[in-house]
Amino acid sequence: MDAGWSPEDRAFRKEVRDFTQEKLPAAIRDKVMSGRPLERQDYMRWQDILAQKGWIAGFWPKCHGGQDWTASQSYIFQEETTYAGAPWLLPFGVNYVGPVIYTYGTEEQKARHLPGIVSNEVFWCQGYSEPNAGSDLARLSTRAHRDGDSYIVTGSKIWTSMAHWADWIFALVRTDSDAKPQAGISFLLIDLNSPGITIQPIQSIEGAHHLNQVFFDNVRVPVDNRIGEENAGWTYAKFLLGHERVLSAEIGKAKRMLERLRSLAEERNLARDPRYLENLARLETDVLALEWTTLRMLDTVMGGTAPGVEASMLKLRGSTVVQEIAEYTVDVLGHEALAFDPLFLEETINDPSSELSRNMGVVSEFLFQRAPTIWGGSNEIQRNIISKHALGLG
Amino acid sequence: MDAGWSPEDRAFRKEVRDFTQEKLPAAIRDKVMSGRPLERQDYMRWQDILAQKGWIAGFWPKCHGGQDWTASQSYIFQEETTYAGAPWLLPFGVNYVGPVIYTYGTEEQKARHLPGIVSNEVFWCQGYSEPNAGSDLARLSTRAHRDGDSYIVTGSKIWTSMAHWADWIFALVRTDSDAKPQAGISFLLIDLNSPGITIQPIQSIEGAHHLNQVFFDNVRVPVDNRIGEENAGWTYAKFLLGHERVLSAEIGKAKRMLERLRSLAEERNLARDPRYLENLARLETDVLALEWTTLRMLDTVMGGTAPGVEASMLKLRGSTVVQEIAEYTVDVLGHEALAFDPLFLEETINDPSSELSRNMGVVSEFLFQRAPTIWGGSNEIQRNIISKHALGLG
Amino acid sequence: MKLTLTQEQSMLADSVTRFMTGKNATGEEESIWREVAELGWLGAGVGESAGGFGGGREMAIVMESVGGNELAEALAPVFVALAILEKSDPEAALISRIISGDVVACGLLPEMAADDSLQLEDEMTSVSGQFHALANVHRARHLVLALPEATLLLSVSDANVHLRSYRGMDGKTKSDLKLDHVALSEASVLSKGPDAVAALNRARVTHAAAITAECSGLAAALFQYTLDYVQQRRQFGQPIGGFQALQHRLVDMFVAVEEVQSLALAAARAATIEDAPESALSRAIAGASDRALHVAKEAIQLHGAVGMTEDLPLGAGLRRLKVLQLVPGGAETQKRRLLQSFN
Amino acid sequence: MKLTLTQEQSMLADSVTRFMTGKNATGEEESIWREVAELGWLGAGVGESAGGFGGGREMAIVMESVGGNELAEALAPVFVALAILEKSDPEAALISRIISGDVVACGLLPEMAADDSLQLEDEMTSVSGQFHALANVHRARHLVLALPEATLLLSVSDANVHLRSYRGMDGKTKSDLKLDHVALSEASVLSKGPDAVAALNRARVTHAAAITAECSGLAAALFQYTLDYVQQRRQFGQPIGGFQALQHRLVDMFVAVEEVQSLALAAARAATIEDAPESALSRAIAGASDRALHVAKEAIQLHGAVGMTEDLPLGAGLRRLKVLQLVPGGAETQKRRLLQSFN
Repeated sequence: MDAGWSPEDRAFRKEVRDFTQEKLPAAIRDKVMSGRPLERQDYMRWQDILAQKGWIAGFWPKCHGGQDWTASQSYIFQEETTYAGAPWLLPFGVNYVGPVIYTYGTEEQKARHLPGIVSNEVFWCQGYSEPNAGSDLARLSTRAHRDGDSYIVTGSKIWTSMAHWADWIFALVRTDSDAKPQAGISFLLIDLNSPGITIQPIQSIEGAHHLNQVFFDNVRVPVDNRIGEENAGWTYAKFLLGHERVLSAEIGKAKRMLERLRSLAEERNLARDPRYLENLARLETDVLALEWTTLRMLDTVMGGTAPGVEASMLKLRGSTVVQEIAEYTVDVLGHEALAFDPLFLEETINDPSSELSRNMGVVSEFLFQRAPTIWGGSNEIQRNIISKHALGLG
Repeated sequence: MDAGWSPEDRAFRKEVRDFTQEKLPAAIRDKVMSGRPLERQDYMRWQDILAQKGWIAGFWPKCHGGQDWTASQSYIFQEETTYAGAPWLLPFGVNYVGPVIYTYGTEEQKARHLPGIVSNEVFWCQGYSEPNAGSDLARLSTRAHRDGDSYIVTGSKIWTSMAHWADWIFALVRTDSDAKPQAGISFLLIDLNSPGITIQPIQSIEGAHHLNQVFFDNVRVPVDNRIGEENAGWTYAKFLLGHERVLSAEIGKAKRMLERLRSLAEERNLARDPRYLENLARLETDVLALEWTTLRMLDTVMGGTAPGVEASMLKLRGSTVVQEIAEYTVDVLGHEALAFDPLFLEETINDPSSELSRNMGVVSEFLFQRAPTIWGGSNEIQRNIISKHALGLG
Repeated sequence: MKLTLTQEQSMLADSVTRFMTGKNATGEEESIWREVAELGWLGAGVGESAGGFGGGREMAIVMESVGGNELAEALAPVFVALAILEKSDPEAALISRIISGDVVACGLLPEMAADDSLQLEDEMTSVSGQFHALANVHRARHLVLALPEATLLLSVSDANVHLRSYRGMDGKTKSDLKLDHVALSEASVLSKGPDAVAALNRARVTHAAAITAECSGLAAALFQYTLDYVQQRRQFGQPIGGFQALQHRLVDMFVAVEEVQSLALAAARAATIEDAPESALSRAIAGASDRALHVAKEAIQLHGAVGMTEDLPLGAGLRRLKVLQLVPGGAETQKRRLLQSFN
Repeated sequence: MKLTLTQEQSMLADSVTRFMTGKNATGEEESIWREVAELGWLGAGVGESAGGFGGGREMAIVMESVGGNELAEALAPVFVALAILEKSDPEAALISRIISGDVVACGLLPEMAADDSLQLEDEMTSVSGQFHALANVHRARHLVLALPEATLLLSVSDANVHLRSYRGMDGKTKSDLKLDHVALSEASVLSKGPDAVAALNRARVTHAAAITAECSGLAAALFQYTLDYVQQRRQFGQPIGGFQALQHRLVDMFVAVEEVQSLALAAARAATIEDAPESALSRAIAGASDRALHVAKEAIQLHGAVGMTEDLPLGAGLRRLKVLQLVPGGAETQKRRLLQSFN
């Protein structure tokens, strides 16, 4: 169907498609396509390729190293690269802290941090959640008190994706314990090599290690590493959450997964099986609806309106649809899915040549895809947001 | 499968089955089986047959005209008669007001009202809901003030099933407006022939007229018609609601509807259609689960424990399962279901001989079955009850 | 991208809504059909070269309002007829007579026929077939059939065309149609071969855009009734819209409505191109129907007892959506077709 | 009615639970298997005349606790073997050696075999077939096959029995098994004709009772974890169990758990009679699996991020339930069988 793309957009789509086809390393593509977990070097290798092309931070202003991409270009870039099997473009630097720095940072902060993101030299991670502050971020208790030109930070952050690979962390810390929960929070940039930081791995149910708990024990952070005003961190955090959600509908990924589903089903002679066809039709319909909802939102953004709760809606549906495709793919494998123990994912076999574990990626992904309905503001929180802001209910 | 029925229960089941097969008039059975709405005389004719056998109020104590049935006998009676196509045994007298009268009524009230229920001579209806008090019964505003030996009742009751056929109504009225909402309510028995009562029909979405709004304009009700204490009506009302819910899992009806579904599908050569078989398997599994949940609850009751939230669970699931069977039956009819306009249900055609409208009962029932998830405490209210009383949550 | 409405399209939407507002047009009436025709809405189905002012999107705007206001008149079959005629011969005089309301013509697709009954016979000199529960055919003078082999224009007055009409579940007149070896003259075969295939594709796209738009209008209206109701209805000391369990269900209804609108847009956009994949059209119809039905059932449930009465248009909405699901060519037909396509 | 547990049954339930409590038995270990055998639990699978103390209900009690405590040892195939042997010859010496743990035997049903591969050949003098992802077969000395034509007792050490073992999604050892023209002596054919059919029926009932009981124990445990968690976890100034939207979802989980228990009871009761309809057994397995999986997914979702970690046994529960769904003979197999039965 035709969404009325402009000639420029069509040309850009072709450019991205050709570039990805030419440059994406086959080994990385294979891992992504099969669902096997990526290592640090896999992410970095692809992002280095993008950095060379200047496409790491395409939607940033040119003055900061971006390409001034329109919203539709960002969408096309994401859809095409993801569909082709490129790794998830890690958002912590590019999508999260980068825009915060160029919007609210000092000139010194911009000069120090933005180039490392654009060149893919610095690996960032995000320090928001805490053991007692999950959906309710305002209750966080990691404290920072002033000591001369420094803050002394003590506490811990949890669910910190890829902290064990990262160079820097951006973190929300409490700088005023007497203020109301959302006041009294500051936004700090912290070098993970600072003394007093320890990182403890958390094993996920699909067997991978991507989550961590990061402990801060009297960690000294220069006051110059604070973004904006002291105690105004909530403002920057909300700005960031807005950016996070816009990107969350993963059309390219859903389409890629549907294709894998179809080919796995065909290999197993299910192409005419009515139960399979009925499930496939339902999932394809869900993806069609998600795609056109995304396009409508993109059209609104292109028309100059900032996305509002529509972003929550895409998060809600996108995470659910991808989750269902991932599960049904395992169902289509049937008993072949059973020949793999996810808890030994990283230790033993990350080796697709073993016949018995050739479907390990599908199994691992089924389990991992329980996460997107939880992270980035759980789907329950998204429903609260939509209820309040789109429906005008409490 | 075998639920371990006692020899006495097995013998009783056979007695009920044989009796129903012999005595249930074919014309009534046909209406029930096809889903066409029944008229007053249909209900009364079958209930007269039961009354003659002494089976109208089998679970009542013998001293009040019942048979002292055990819980399993009541269950067997309900399952067998319903499965065989007997009309719904109207609960307003037998299940609702009757037990209230013999539990809380005066000797005079018992003598005056119980025999008419047991003999099926008096048709009762229920005056609980009001336009502004649906799920929230305690907010009702129909008022009764004392005038000598009488109350003067003014206000209105809504969703009063079959009020247009009834002789008497039992109603909750407010006798003290200063008390807290649940206090200040009294439970009155009101003769529908009293001056000042008007009954206005409400048309339902399946085209039938069974609901009414009953208006009270300075209706004089003798104080002797009050059950129990003034302002203590809430106690009797809750007692009654407990009785209402025990009966709500309709195993016999669900099984009867599944059988009709199978035979309609076979007539249409769908018996090997995989979509049909998958839906049928799902619905049959739901009925199997509902049946054994009901049996477990019955076993508990037989063991002397009063049913608690289990009754809410049966209401929740029973109403949902029957609703889904009713809808899927229409889907199996396909275009044949379209040849009937429910809004003309009562006016024109209640005539199964018309070829085009031979499936009218199925269509009418599909629409009518949207109601059971609403009435008798909506399923949302049932979830609140289970959450509070079974899960210990707020 | 051009997904938002143009100025002309917005004006059309406004004018249709203005006409509907306050008008009780939920019963079929000859006078309302005339009025609709006089307002020129049927011209939304064809382009300027054929005497209209529209295309897929304009037709969808009209159909969305038809759904949202539960207009009883069945415009979709006429839009399908117009689409077939425009594709076959944009200058045909019949087109302007249909747009003006002088003549009613209904378009028929192969998948609307009872199983395997639609057959071209005797070297394309006659046609037979059976159809059930067709809308608006009782008013029609012509039937326009898009078959893959040929595009046909039949007269309802032909002695071998048999019609039986009755009231349907949605309160609209339905007709069973039997074509019993209806002879085909040269004039009645509008096109053959690739041109016929192109006309059939065009008819399918139009049909999909019309049905999904109607679902979209209906679902949005039923949702809005419910949202208004929960804000005004008080229980336990607050509007019931304050209860979180209901809020989350309303959110799921809202999302469903948005997705119906998205699927309807996809179908309407398909009407502007030649190569829309059939399976995507089937998915759009099936998905729009499933979601709209969910909204209708939730609308009744969340209204409680009053939702079960004819005092509100919720039951009518449910009945109408059930018809769009079960009518030949509707959602169930499309789901069956998806089980037969293998890519 | 006798649906509640007898005093002996309650004592069995208590003793099994006592053994499990505090024991970490979520990894397969030879020593735990021995301990289970020494405690005599395998005797719950057969009646006193066969040297046991149980029947369908007693076995279900053990299996429910196996599920609820996520015990890694796979008892179900052994219970199926015992059921077949008891039906064939209640006095067989092998039964007591299995109960005591001296010997492991696993029971196999035709529906566990890969499509159409299970065949009796050469006038019942040999058997061939392929099986995937069998539990506990790596420990077995004997295989007990219930076929409609004959009941077979095979030795795993036969040169034509090929086994390949590996770790499965649920962390348990799984085996692929190939029977390649395994010769049948007179001693290896335990029964034929109607007796074989009766043994197969008995095996199916036992299999259904075991799987549904395991689902029941798992679902109840996962629900209880979640109920405890929402009462203790605070967000936005209150326990998250105070939020009505979560309450209603917990209620639906609770109802699902109750229904799994009901279906498990139906299957266990079927083990006490001869004529349990096969389709009801298939429905019980499919329904228990669907409901338990729903509970497992909701348990993870309502726990939030911590539900995604191996710090809690939720992921393990989901993996285990997914195995019960996909393993040959499990829920998916039963759903396919229901599509083939026509009454």
